[in-house]
Amino acid sequence: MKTARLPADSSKRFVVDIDRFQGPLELLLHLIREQDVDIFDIPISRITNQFLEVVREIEAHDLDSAGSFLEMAATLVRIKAQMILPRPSEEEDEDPRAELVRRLLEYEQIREITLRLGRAEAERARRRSKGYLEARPRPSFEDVPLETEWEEVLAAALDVRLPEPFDSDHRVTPRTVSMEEKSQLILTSLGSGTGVEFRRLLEPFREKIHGVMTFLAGLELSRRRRILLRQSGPFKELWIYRRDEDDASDDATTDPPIHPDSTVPDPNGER
Amino acid sequence: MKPHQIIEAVLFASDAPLRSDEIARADESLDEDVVERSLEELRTFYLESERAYDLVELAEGYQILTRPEFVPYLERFDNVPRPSRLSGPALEALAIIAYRQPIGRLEVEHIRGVGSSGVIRTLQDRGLVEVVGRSEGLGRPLLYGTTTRFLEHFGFQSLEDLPRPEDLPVVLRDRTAPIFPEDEGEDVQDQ
Amino acid sequence: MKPHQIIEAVLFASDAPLRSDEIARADESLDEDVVERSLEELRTFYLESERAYDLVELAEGYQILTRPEFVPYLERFDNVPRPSRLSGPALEALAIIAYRQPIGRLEVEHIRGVGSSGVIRTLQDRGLVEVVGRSEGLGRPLLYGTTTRFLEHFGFQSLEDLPRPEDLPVVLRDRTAPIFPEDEGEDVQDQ
Repeated sequence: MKTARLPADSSKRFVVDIDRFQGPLELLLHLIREQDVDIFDIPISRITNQFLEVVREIEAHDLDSAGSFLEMAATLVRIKAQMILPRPSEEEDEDPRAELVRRLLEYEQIREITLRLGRAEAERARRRSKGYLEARPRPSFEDVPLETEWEEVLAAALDVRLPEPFDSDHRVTPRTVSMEEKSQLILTSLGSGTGVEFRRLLEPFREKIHGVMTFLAGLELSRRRRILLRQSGPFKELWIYRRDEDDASDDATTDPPIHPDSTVPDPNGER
Repeated sequence: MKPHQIIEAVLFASDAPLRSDEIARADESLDEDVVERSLEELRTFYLESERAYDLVELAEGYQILTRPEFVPYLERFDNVPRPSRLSGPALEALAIIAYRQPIGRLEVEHIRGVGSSGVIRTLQDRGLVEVVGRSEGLGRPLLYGTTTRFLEHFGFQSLEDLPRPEDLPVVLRDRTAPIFPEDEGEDVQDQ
Repeated sequence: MKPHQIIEAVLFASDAPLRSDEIARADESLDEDVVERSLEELRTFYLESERAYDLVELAEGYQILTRPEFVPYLERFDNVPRPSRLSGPALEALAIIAYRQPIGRLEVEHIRGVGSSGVIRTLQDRGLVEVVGRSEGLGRPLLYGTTTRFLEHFGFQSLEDLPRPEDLPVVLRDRTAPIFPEDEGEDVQDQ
């Protein structure tokens, strides 16, 4: 506790607990009320001296709030000077202390209201709402009640299926691409028209494996005489044509040779 | 379901005060009159059967709260830091805002005689005070007012419950000039 | 203060179930026998006076809860926080964790066939699932289990109460059933 010894007058000294004061108004009010001074007729010289005394202590303690106390000190000194100066016309000009008195009274009223609010707060704190007490510490979770019922969890449990055990090949490739699938793709694509570009069968897919498997499927279908593969030259577009069941037997020799350089067309290759 | 049961269920589940028109939304069979009558029934029942809680009028609504005399038992369970009481400075700034709302920060600071942006922030964080507009003056400073949570926190039914200046000690009353001048807030940012 | 009043105050203010030994901490005049007797009194009183709430025993404790038949009224209410439901994936993951705990994320993912870190996080946020330890395996992955809140929410006293019907998949019904085809459960965190 920081204290300041005040020279109230030569005979009277008292101690002020600096920490008690939130601000200069509270200190000023304390000095006035403590000494039973008439607030409407403040002995400005004496009060100013006492105030400055305390402010020196506050500065010495380097309090954060020293600034606002210094500001008030300046105001007091100014009022003190105005009191000494002769006032030009007594009737019109306000007492230099008037504004300070107004502020002090307003502040005193706020202090009273603050006290009452504090009491109301304490009284209200004696009542607790439902769920106020968190008896056991627990992790924080969303403050929204959960509506899910056990039947739903159980239903989910009953639906759980372990995936089929699979062979090691499948472990390497997360999504498998089969030749059957690709043969189907080729035949479906040929379904309506007569020919289709090999490249177009790869368009929906990214991985190289699709190119490889589609090509192998094409070779297989060609071997089984279901389709014809045609390419006009090296690195040229590979075309797939449907082969009708009727001419399946006689047409083998007309198949153009597949260019050796085009074994596995790169789906990402040039267009 | 009887009206008082529906109302009890709703009040029991809510962690904030509810107005009677809000309560009435719980079912078509309810209107504000029925709600008010049933609330009275409930209040009487809680009192007569000596429940540990009662029905309290609060923040323009109703809430079921434990009776004050049971607080010592509850405090034994408070192992989680309780929402602490407001500090002196915060309470002081709040008193000013409550009486002078809407009010700007500079005016609060002028009345208190000290800087107040920290305490106002604290009051906002605790949901007791909120920005309610802007002053017309230079720089259009923010204006603050109190919230419903403020009423709840202090156990007031409405702002009417705040202690009135005429109820304050005599020494403060024998003033001719109004303590709270009727300014329009235009000079909020003065000095 | 009568014991049942003190107990009522404590249960009313608590948002978690309390065991009778915990309740007894509220006052020297209480011991577990007194508490149990008073709880019985309260339960009977709530039933006979047709309160909208009930004294419920769950998750190793007692709690005052709104009776289920009043839930529709609460749902109509904005101020009462709107309950949310778990998604299908979250339900599935919760079911797996509930039956196979303690269980690592990779095992959950293997059973479900899809990545599950998101749903596990959701279940953690909702307080239904928590980290209960670490596996001995490579990288010492975290193991998950259900919480007290899980028991509370679904109204189970303990994990022993989880139903294990005949048609429950073997991998859930039998906690030792292998999850990965070839392993013994030790190299759970492989690849």
